[in-house]
Order: sequence, then C-alpha cells, then structure tokens
Amino acid sequence: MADLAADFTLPLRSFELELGLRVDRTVALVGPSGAGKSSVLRALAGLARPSRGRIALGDDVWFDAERRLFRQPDERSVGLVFQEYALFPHLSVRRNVAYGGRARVDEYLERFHIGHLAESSPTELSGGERQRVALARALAREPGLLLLDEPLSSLDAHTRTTVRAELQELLREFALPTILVTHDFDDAAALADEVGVIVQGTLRQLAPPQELVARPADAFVASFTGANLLRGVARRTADALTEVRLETGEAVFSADPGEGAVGVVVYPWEVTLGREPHTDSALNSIVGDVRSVVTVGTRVRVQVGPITAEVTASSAERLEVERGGRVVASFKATGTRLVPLG
Amino acid sequence: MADLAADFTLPLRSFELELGLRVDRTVALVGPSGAGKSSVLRALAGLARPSRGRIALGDDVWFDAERRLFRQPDERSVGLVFQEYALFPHLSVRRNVAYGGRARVDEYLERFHIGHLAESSPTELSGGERQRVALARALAREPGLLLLDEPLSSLDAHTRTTVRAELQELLREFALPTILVTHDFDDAAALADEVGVIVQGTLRQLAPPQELVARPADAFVASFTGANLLRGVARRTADALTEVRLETGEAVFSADPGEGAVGVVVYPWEVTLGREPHTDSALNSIVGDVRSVVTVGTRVRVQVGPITAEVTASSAERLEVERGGRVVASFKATGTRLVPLG
Amino acid sequence: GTTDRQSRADAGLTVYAAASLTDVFPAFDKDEKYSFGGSNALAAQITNGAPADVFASANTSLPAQLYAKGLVEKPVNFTRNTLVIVVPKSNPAGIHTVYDLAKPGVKVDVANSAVPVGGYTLQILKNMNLTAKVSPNFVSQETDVREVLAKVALGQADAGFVYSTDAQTVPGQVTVIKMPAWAQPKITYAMAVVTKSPNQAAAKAFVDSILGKAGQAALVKYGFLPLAKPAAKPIKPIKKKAKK
Amino acid sequence: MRKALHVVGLFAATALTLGFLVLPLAALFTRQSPVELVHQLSNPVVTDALKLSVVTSAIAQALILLLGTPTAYLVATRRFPGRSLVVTLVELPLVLPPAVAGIGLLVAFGRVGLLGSTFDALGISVAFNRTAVVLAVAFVASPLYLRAAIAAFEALDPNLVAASRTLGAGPVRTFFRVALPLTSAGLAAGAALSLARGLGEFGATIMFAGSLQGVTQTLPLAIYAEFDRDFDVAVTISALFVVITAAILLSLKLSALWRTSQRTSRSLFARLSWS
Amino acid sequence: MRKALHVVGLFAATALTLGFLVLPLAALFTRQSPVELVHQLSNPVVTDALKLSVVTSAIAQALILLLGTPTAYLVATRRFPGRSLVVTLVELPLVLPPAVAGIGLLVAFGRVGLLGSTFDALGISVAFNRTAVVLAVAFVASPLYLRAAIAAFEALDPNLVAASRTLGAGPVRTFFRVALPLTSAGLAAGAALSLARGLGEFGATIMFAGSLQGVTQTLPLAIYAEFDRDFDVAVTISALFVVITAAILLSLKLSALWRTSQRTSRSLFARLSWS
Ligand SMILES: Nc1ncnc2c1ncn2[C@@H]1O[C@H](COP(=O)(O)OP(=O)(O)OP(=O)(O)O)[C@@H](O)[C@H]1O
Ligand SMILES: Nc1ncnc2c1ncn2[C@@H]1O[C@H](COP(=O)(O)OP(=O)(O)OP(=O)(O)O)[C@@H](O)[C@H]1O
Ligand SMILES: [Mg+2]
Ligand SMILES: [Mg+2]
Repeated sequence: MADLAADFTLPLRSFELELGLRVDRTVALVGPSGAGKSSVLRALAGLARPSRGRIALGDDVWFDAERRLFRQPDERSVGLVFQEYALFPHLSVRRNVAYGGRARVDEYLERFHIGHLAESSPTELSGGERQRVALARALAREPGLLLLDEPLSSLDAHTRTTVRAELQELLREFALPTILVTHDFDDAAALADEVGVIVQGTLRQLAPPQELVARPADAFVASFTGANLLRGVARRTADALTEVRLETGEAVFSADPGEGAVGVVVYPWEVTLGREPHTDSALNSIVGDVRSVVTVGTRVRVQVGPITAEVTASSAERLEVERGGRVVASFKATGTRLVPLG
Repeated sequence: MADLAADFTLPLRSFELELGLRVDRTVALVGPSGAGKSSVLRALAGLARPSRGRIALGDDVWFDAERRLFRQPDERSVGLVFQEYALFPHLSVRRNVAYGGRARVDEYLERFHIGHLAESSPTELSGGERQRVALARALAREPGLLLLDEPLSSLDAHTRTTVRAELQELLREFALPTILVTHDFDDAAALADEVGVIVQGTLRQLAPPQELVARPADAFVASFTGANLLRGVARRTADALTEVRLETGEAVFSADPGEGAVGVVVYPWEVTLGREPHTDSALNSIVGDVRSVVTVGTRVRVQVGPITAEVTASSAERLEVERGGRVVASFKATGTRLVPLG
Repeated sequence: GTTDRQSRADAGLTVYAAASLTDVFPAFDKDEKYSFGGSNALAAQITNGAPADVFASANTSLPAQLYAKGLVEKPVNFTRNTLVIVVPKSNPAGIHTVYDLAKPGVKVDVANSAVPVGGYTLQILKNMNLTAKVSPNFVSQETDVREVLAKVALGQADAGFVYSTDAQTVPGQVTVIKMPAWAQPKITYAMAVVTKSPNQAAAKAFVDSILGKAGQAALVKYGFLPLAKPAAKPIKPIKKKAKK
Repeated sequence: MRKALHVVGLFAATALTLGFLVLPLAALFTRQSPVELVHQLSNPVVTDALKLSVVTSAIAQALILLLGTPTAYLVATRRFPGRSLVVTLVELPLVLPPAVAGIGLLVAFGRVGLLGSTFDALGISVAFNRTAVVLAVAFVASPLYLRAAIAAFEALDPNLVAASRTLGAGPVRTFFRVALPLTSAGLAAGAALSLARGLGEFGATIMFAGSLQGVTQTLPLAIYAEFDRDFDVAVTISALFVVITAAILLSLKLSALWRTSQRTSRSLFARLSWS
Repeated sequence: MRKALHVVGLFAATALTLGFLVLPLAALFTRQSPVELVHQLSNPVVTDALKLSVVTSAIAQALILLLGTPTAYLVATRRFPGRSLVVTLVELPLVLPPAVAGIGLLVAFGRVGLLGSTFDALGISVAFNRTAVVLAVAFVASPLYLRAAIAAFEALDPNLVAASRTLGAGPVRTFFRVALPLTSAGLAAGAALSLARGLGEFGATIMFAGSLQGVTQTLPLAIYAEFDRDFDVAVTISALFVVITAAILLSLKLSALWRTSQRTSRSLFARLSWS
C-alpha cells in the first residue's frame, strides 16, 4: 500500500492553496466553504495543475513542477467521489460501475449492496444509494488513492448516520490512503484517523480528532470542534492564572498562558449550571439569561448568555432552567484553553 | 394574535397532501425530502391552490373551497421565508427589507443586526446574514402568520447552532403563529412547541418534542427522533413481556404489547455496554462487532451490530471498545417501545 | 394610405422600369423615383398592388397583359434595343464568336426566360439554331439583365447575353461580341400609365416626354435605337398567360 | 501519439470552420482601401438606404418590444395545452425562407391578399411602402426576440416571483420590480439579435415591399440593387453591414461577459485541462 | 378591476403577436384547395427544386455536423482570450443579410475572388454549381448549429467529464461516452434548426450560385423565380416550406417535451397562478 506524498501550491481565484501532506491512512479535511478543500482533491486527481511542487503515490510520480511532469487524471491511479456524486445519468448503475473497471463489476455491485439496482438509472436512486454507486464506481477501478468530496453532505439527517457507519467499515476494509473532505467535525472524527483543518487555503492544524478537541491550534479550530469561544483580552495575574476580560464585560480566568486578544475555549460538557455565582477565581462563572434549551437524549444543551452548557437532564430539571430564566454557568479555569485571535 | 386554522387537500405530483392543523404558537414540520412540507407552506401562502378545504387566520378567511374563495398571496397577511431565502439579487439589503413594508425599515435592519449591511447586495452576504435579511424582509410586512422553509438547512455546521439560537429568540419576541419546516429533529425540538411529522403528504404525529421521543407513533417517527429501530416479529409470551424475534436472529423482549411485524424502539442513551451477555429476560442483550466509535464530548456513541449505544467516555475506556472488537449491548425491556411496521 | 400616396405625388412619380433603363431614365429625368428590375418582376409587383405611376417594360407583351387585366392604361412603344454577347475583359473561355458558346464547359449566363431579355436570348439562339448546342452551357437564369451583366463583369461567368445598351455601361470590364442583324429578335420597349396611379396627368406627361424629342435623344445617346415608325401606335392586347 | 492526434484534429476542424466563416467577411474589406470604403458611404444610394433602414428597424423594434415582451412573459410563465405548438409558431419565421415570408405577407396583407380588401376599405395600403417594410422586418425579426425573452423569463427563479407576491406585490408590480429587472440582460440580448436580423432583412422585403430607393430600398436591398449596378458600392454596404452587426453582437457578448465575471465562479472543474 | 385589466392587456398583446405571426403562414393555404396544392407539387419546377434542396442540404448538414461539432466542443470547453470574439464571428452570419453573405462568398471563393485562382489551380470550380449551393447553405446555416452546440457543451456538467477522466477514460473516450450522449438533445435541436435554415437559404445562393433549374435552383430560388412567372406555384412551394419547417421544429419540441417530462419536477413554484 503506497503512501501519498503531496506538497504543492495551487493558485485559486482569490488566494493560493498551499499544502504539504503525507497520507497513509484516512485523513479528513475540514474547513469552511470556499477554504479550498475540493481544490486539494482536484489537484491530487490531476483536474487542476499546481504551479509548484510534487505529487507522488509511492514512487509513482504524478506531478513534478521541476520536471514539467503532469500526469492526466486518467493516468493516475486515483478514485474520486464527487460532492454530488457525478453519476452518469445516461448509464445504468451497472454501466456506471463498469465505466472505470470492467473486471469484477458484479462483485462490486454485491459488495456495495446495489446488485438489485444494477439496471436502474442513477436518477431513480436515493441519496444513500447514489453514494454507494459512486463509491463502487470509484473503487471498481482499484485505485491507489481514494478521494471523497463531502460524501455525506447531500444526505438528509437520518440516513446520514447509517451511511456514515457503512462508509467507516468500507474505509477500514479497503485500507487505502484516503482523503475525505467534509464540513462536519463529527463526520471527520468518526471516519478519519487524522483531521486537517483548512482555512483560506492553508492547513491550520493536522492531528487526530481527540487532539484537535484537547489542543485546538486556534479559535477557528476550537469553534469548529464544537467548543464555546469567548473573545476577550488576556493579561497575566499574580497567581499562575491568566485573566481574560471578555467583550461582554465579565472576567474569566484560565490556566493557559496568553497575552492580548485571545479566545477562551471551553467545551459545553465542561460547563456546569447553578443558581449562585462563585467567588473562587479557579472557577469561572458567567451569569446570563437562558436563551435556548435543547434536549438531546439524556443531556440538555442550555445556552446561557454567550456560552452553551451541556448538562444532564436531571440537573436541568433540578434547576428548572427554561427560556428567559437567569442562571449561572460555571467552568474550571483548568478546563479552559486560550487561543490567539488573528 | 389570531390563530391559523387550516384543513385542506392539495394534489401533488405523485400523491395528495392532506392536512388539518391549528396553529397558535410555533409548529415545526419535519419529514423526509419530498414529504410535502414545502407544499404545506405554499398552500398556506396562496402559492398553490388546494382542491378542498378551508384556510383562515382568525376570522379572516383566505381560502374556502365551498365558497370558491381564493385570496392571492399578496392579499394574505403572511410572511414566508424561502428555503434558499429568495432574496432579490438586484436590490440592496435595505430595499429588500423595504420591499414588503416601507414603514419601519431601519428599525428592522437594526433589530436583525444587518444595519451595517443595508447598502450591500444579498449576493455578498454569508448564509447567516442572508437568513437574517430574509427574516427581516418577511417580518417587516408585519404579517399575521410566519412561515419558515428550512431556515437553517443552507447554513454550515458551525454557524448553524448560533443562528438557531437567534431564531429561537426572535420567534419568542414576535410570538406569531409560526410554521417552520425542517429536516432535522434537533432544530425542530429547539425551536418549536409542537412538532408535526409529515410523510407522503400525511401528518403522522403532532406533539411536543418530548412526547415524540417518549411515545413515537411509528417507526419513522422513532428513527427520526434518533432512536435505534430493530425490525422483527412480535408474539406475546407467558409473562407480561412481548418477545420480538429480530431479522438478525436475536430475540429481544419489550414491556410494550405488540403483534406481528414490529419495530423495537430504543434510544442510544438507554443502551449500556458490557462484556458478558445477560440471561435475565427483563434485560435484553445483543452481541455484535463494534462498527463505529464516535466521541461526542464526554459521551461516546458506539455502534454495535444493528444498534447504537451512547455511553460515557469513562465506561467506553474501561471496556476498551474499539472498532472491530466484540461487545454486548444491553437495554431494559421496559426501556423499549414497540411500533407497528407498515 | 392615401396620405402617403399624396406625399409621393409631391415627391414626384414612381416609375417602374426595366433594368436596362437603369442609367438612361434617371439621367433624363432625375426628379422621379425609379424602381428598376426584371420587367416581369415589376409587372408582378404591380399586379400585387405596387404603387407605380408608370410601367416601362423591355418588351411589349407584359404591358399588354397588364392592360388586358386593366391594371395599366393603353401601352405605347417607346424605343428598341439589340442583343449582344458580353465576355469578361480577361475572356477566360476565349469566346470570340457566338459559336464559341457551344464549346463544352463554357459558363454562359442568361436571364430567366420570363424576363424579356431571357426570352430574346432563347429566340436569337433559335434563329441561329444554336439552341441545342448552347443551352447546355447555361449556368444560371438571372432575374434581370443587369444581373447577367454583373456576373460576367465579375468574371463569374464566361459569357452572357445582354442588351447592347447594358454592355456600354461597364466599358472597362467586358468585351462586346456583336450578333448578326439577321438573327436579332424584334426588341421593342413599351410603357404605360398605371391605372390606379393618383397622378394620371403627371404620368401621361412623363410618357410623352419620353416619346418626345428630348426623351428619344436621351435614349439614343445611351445606345437605344429610335422607333422604326415614329408614330407610337397602340398594339392590341395579347391574351395569353405566361405559363411554361 | 493518439492523444496528440486528436488534439490536432480538434484544432484543424476548428480552424477550417472558423476560416470558412470568417474569410468571406474578411474578403469584403480587401477589395477597397478603408478610405475608399468610407468615401463610398457618402453615395446617396447608401445614405438613403441607411436612413430608411434605421427608421424602419426602429419602428419594427419598438413594436416587437411592446408586444413581444408580454407575449413572451405569458408563454413562459403559464403552462397551457398546445404551449409547445405556440412556441413552434413563434419560431417558424426564424427558419422560414424570407421568400416564403414575403409571399405569406403578400397573400395575407397584399392588395390581392386575405385582408387586402379590408385594408383598402380602411384606405390603408400595406404593400410596397414603408408600412410594408416595417411589417416584413417585424415578421422575420420578432421570433429572435420572442425566443430569447421566453428563455429569459423561463430562467427566472419562480421563488423570487413568489417572494414578491407574498410580500404584498400584485402581479403587475411584481413584473416591473422583479421579473423585468432580473431578465433585462436576456431581453437585451434578444433585442440586439432581432435588431441585427431586422436590419439584414432582404427576401421578405423585396417581395412584399419592393425595392424603391428612399421608400422601400433598405440597406440589404440596396446591396442587391447595386450588385447589378456598381459592385464596389455593393461590397461597401456589405462591409458596412458586417461592421454594424459585429458591433451589435460584440457589445452584447462583452456586456454579458462583464456581468458573469462579476458573479462567482462557475463550476469548479471548468478549468479542466484537456490535451 | 386593475387586475382584470392587466390580464386582458396581456392576452390582447399575445393574441395580436401570434395573429400577426400566424396569419401570413395560414394565408398560404387559403389561396388554393389542398387538392390543388398537392397537384401543384408534381410540377417539374417544384420536384427538381425539391430534389436539389434535399441533396445540397444533406451534404451541407453533413459538413456542418462533422466540422461544427468539434469546433463547438473546443470553444465551449476551453477558456482562451478573444473567446467571445470567436463566438461573435460564429454568430455573425446568423444575422447578416444573405445578400452580404452572397457578396462575401463571391469575393472570397468566386472565380475572381481571393481564393478563386487557388481553386482554379486545384481544378475545383465553385461557380454556378452544386458546390456553390452547398457552400452558401453551409455558410448561413452552420451558425445556428454552432450556437446550439456550444450552448449544449457549455451546459454539460464539467464534473461528469472530470469523473470520466478520473475513471481512466482519455479525452476521446470521454467525448464519445459522456459528452456526446449527454448533449445529443441540444445538438439535435441545433441540427434541426440549421437544417431548416439551410433549406430556406435564398439570397446568398442566388448571388453566389445563380439559379438554374435542376442545378442550382433550390426551393427558395424556385419560389422567387415562379413569383414573376406563376404566382400560384410560388405560393404552393411556400406552403410546402411551412409544412416542412413546421414539421422539423414541432418534432424537435415534442421530443424535448417528452424528455423533460421524464425528468423530475422543475421548481416548486412553477405552477403559481397569476391572474
Ligand atoms: N476552477 C477554479 N479556478 C480557480 N479558482 C477556483 C476554481 N474553482 C474554485 N475556485 C476557488 O477556490 C476556492 C476554494 O474552492 P473549493 O471548492 O476548493 O472550496 P471548498 O472548501 O471545497 O468549498 P465547499 O466546502 O463549499 O466545497 C474558492 O474561493 C473558489 O472561488
Ligand atoms: N408545483 C408542484 N406541483 C405538483 N407537485 C409538486 C410541485 N412541487 C413539488 N411537487 C411534488 O410535491 C411533493 C412534495 O414536494 P415538497 O417540496 O413539498 O416536499 P418537501 O417535503 O418540501 O421536500 P424537501 O424536504 O426536499 O423540500 C414532491 O413529490 C414533489 O414532486
Ligand atoms: Mg467543495
Ligand atoms: Mg421543501
């Protein structure tokens, strides 16, 4: 199983995409719309020509600026699954799958549970089925590199989770170097060994999901992983804590060092709710109106002023939190991280 | 504040939309794509003409089949926010908002925090901003009924939660009879007092969110609210329990009565994980491979064979659950509900 | 409507005249409006209600037909003409006599048989019984004589049958080959006042001026032949529909 | 080498096609020096024809816009049986030989035509005068506009119309405040095409309106007339034509280009390199 | 009542427009009984012209498809400077008066034209023969096809092309397996239009190829010739034309309609009721 080694610059409309990447297992690229995620895949697949750098799968070189080498898409052993799947509407499912590799079509149809759809047209399929066909088509070519562009985004909420699980299994089975693009951190966390966060064409952080949650490199990464982000100005204090004066006026303390404009990162499940504010500086508390209360199973997500807390249903009931009411959200200074604000 | 009373039949391409509805507060319509959700809004706004029935806001009748009465959209006091917002691309934000009601435009611009965007074109705005403009435009007309078609669907994952909260506040402020369409149960639960589940043009269940979770009317509703759904055949047993033989072979027991083809509904947070299967019939256990492990904050969602369990991170660690490993998922017979399978 | 006929009355007469008269008429009387073309086309337009005041045809039969239909007043003959062959100055096909036209592959351009000059062309070939030999070389049947001339002048065609008067209008570009007099058909021009014309008087006046000294002089100056018998006696209408 | 081959073929075909289409037009400018060309333009035949063409085209265009726009809107926004028949009817004149159009107009509006007597009674004569020219031009040119307008109105996002309605604007206000502004580009394109086509109208005019200098002899007819009389003048007018129409079309293209360049990127893979 | 009024206006305008466009065509059928019409068709002038038109149009059409398709593909899929200029050039002949086309062809390919001597040297003669007719027809008809083809290829989802490439298909295979099948509808439409237009070509042919029964006298030229000679024959041919072109267009529309009806609903608010 050859690794992908890519390091290139691709000029885009409004900015340059600059990327250095080594892929042996599954890497997820996350980032806001327009960040350049799809462009990365385009460059790797040979659909766009970088201005600089080198792309190689193992010792099979696909692109090398110095050597003026650029292999056409059809000369690269790559399987690309498009954002909207790009199935050929004029071909049956079978002929779609057979398009790339005629060899073991039926096998693949079976493997992806689309045998019964073989003769139907892609336009008649559900989102999940379409995605399976697209995957089968891409893999039937037996590529050395698999690229998935938002494989789940065009599925609706409740097929999504099941399809995600299927995909997870498949990726494990094929064990190809894989890059998958997504908007959604949960998908990334579920499917990938490493997650790369791209913003404005640059890789902000590349690390395992847990790592991103534990040590987000910057505000964007933090909020992307679902953390609360409180903006403020930091200054060192006598004791080992950093004091951050928030835009909203309150002061909170963090065990992290920091200076100037910073974001205080705290995850909802690290926030507890109460009636009384604390005085202990090791325990931050923010008083605010309850702006929303959402029950998710046994947990309740409560938005208090600028911050969201995730508490157990029981404690929520005990406190009788409800829209409009006032409560105190508390979180440990040690439970927070400070990220610089650009 | 006049209520909306609607009861009509609207013939659609492949089926009929049949709906009886009384709205005083916020009702969310959820359902799969193509269920007829948007069509409901179209009918209420006067953009589609029902074949039968009556639509009235308070004692202001908008449609009455008997009396051959059909008020044009512009003659109904309704504010409709479209799925893609349908802002006028050739008009500035201000003139968009002013389009419906010229009266207190600046006030609305401020109220929705888009004053600074007043002169820019809708095409330059972010998803969240667009949505605010669309809302402002709809409400500036000071309608008696507010209709929102998937107000959050075109926002990406991490603006979504914040916008959702904003929306929640607004709805409370304006306290209009409101119908909002969504794909996503969490959105519905967060924003609406009552949630109606539409499938194939018929209202399957209309109840408060908690109610839907507690007593889903059918399989669709159950899986839509995020429950596991295990398909099988039920038969009464000696003791008060119902035995359900699953398609996967295992037998599970439920405290609910049921006969024939049923779905066993169990929520992830009611499933615990262990190493040893139980023999006690009051406690169901399913042995299976771990198909996926997703960490969400302090909780871990583990998919075991056909069923998803949500357990604490700690217990997940204790069990060393990881992809491919074998574990036992257990849930109480009393923790399950049986729904008929159509 | 009538208003715009009035305006035309002020603006002078509208004269529909054979293409071969293109140069002489405006030179003789530039105050009138002229529409030149194949006489048959003009006749057809008049039949379809074209607001002409005077119709001047390159033959006598067309005016006679219109007269028969009551569309024009009694026609009068006003001049004569002769047929010649023109070849491009370069003379690619090496045409020197009419007989050369029989050489295979020569591109001979003629006018549509419904156009007067077209009819005359067929007639002269028949008179010299060259029809069988030459007609296979016909490459086109133009809608009026000037189009034949143009195609030859351009060198598109190797040779073409036109009136001697036309040949003179493009001296630099074509060489003229005269046809024997004995073979010449009787080429007589006739003109008539259009019945529907709102300017009967002015129209009559125009016709008379053409028949008059100055008019005849102008025609001769442009190479037309004076009438055999100066008196322009009416010809009796020929009742036949031009149909092939 | 297979690859190189197909690329070569591709370019060869293109070169041939474009060459074939461009050469005749280019050739028009080779016969005379630009100076001579310009000089020729002062020829009364040319000026008369130009004036007439401008006037008649303007009138025809006005009629087309005034009547064509509502028609297109109706056809585009309503679904009714036989709709595609109507669209076909609208397109027919586009592909019919102008000669047929001319004959048709004659038998319909000519003196001996269907409505001839009616018109006579009304004291209107529509054959062989300016009116005739306008009718002929409108007949052959309007389809181009109608087609473009229908397409434009069909492409208009119905949600925007719906939004306007739900915001309290009636159909009329909706049309003028939303439909029209948003389709203006498409309509302009259609108008430009039909204008160009109308300016070039020949066959129908010569048959229905005749060719009388200053009255019915538009530029194309002048070309035809001068072809028999003075070839150089004919060439001049032709060249003039190429310039005019090219200007119209090009300005159209550029404005369109300009507009799209303002919008966001068309699809991502647009730039895909082929060879 | 304001509402009623605008609706009335809308319909009035439509009625007027359609009436104006339809009447001349309808009139063609009123002059003679269908029987007479059909009878006239056996007239040798008509049959010769019909044969010739069919043959020449077929050849021209073949050329157009063969050369036009790659050209359109190239123009549609590549971004290059001066692209819109090329597109304009392609569209020019669409709006140019046929007379101009005729003159242009003469000065370009005529015996005394730019390439005349070249052709002579090659022993090719393009004066007064079928070749000339084919050239004239191709010149005026190809733009219609090119335009449609370019539009079709531009509308083709580039992701599908990209997908084909990433699935190992080279440009050629991609073109034949993906691009062509998916644009066939658009191409067919273009072909039909250009065919109809080509059949109707008049001005360019009469100037460039002349008009000789059985050799260069196509249907439209026959109309023109018969216009002076036997008006009824002219009308007959015209009627014949209307039928042919209407058939072509209508079949086109219906097939298109049929295709779309198979696809899923266009936008939701399509059905919005207006009045
Ligand atoms: N063919 C192209 N040439 C140049 N720039 C392009 C091209 N296609 C897209 N871009 C630009 O590159 C940037 C990134 O686009 P890209 O589609 O890679 O972002 P993305 O992260 O995939 O966005 P999304 O999440 O919405 O798919 C955008 O600003 C876009 O305008
Ligand atoms: N104008 C129309 N006339 C008739 N049927 C229509 C029309 N628009 C949509 N439909 C049909 O009505 C059904 C419901 O469409 P609708 O858009 O209301 O569903 P939806 O629940 O809003 O779907 P989504 O969640 O994707 O928006 C679909 O099957 C669609 O084909
Ligand atoms: Mg993308
Ligand atoms: Mg919808």
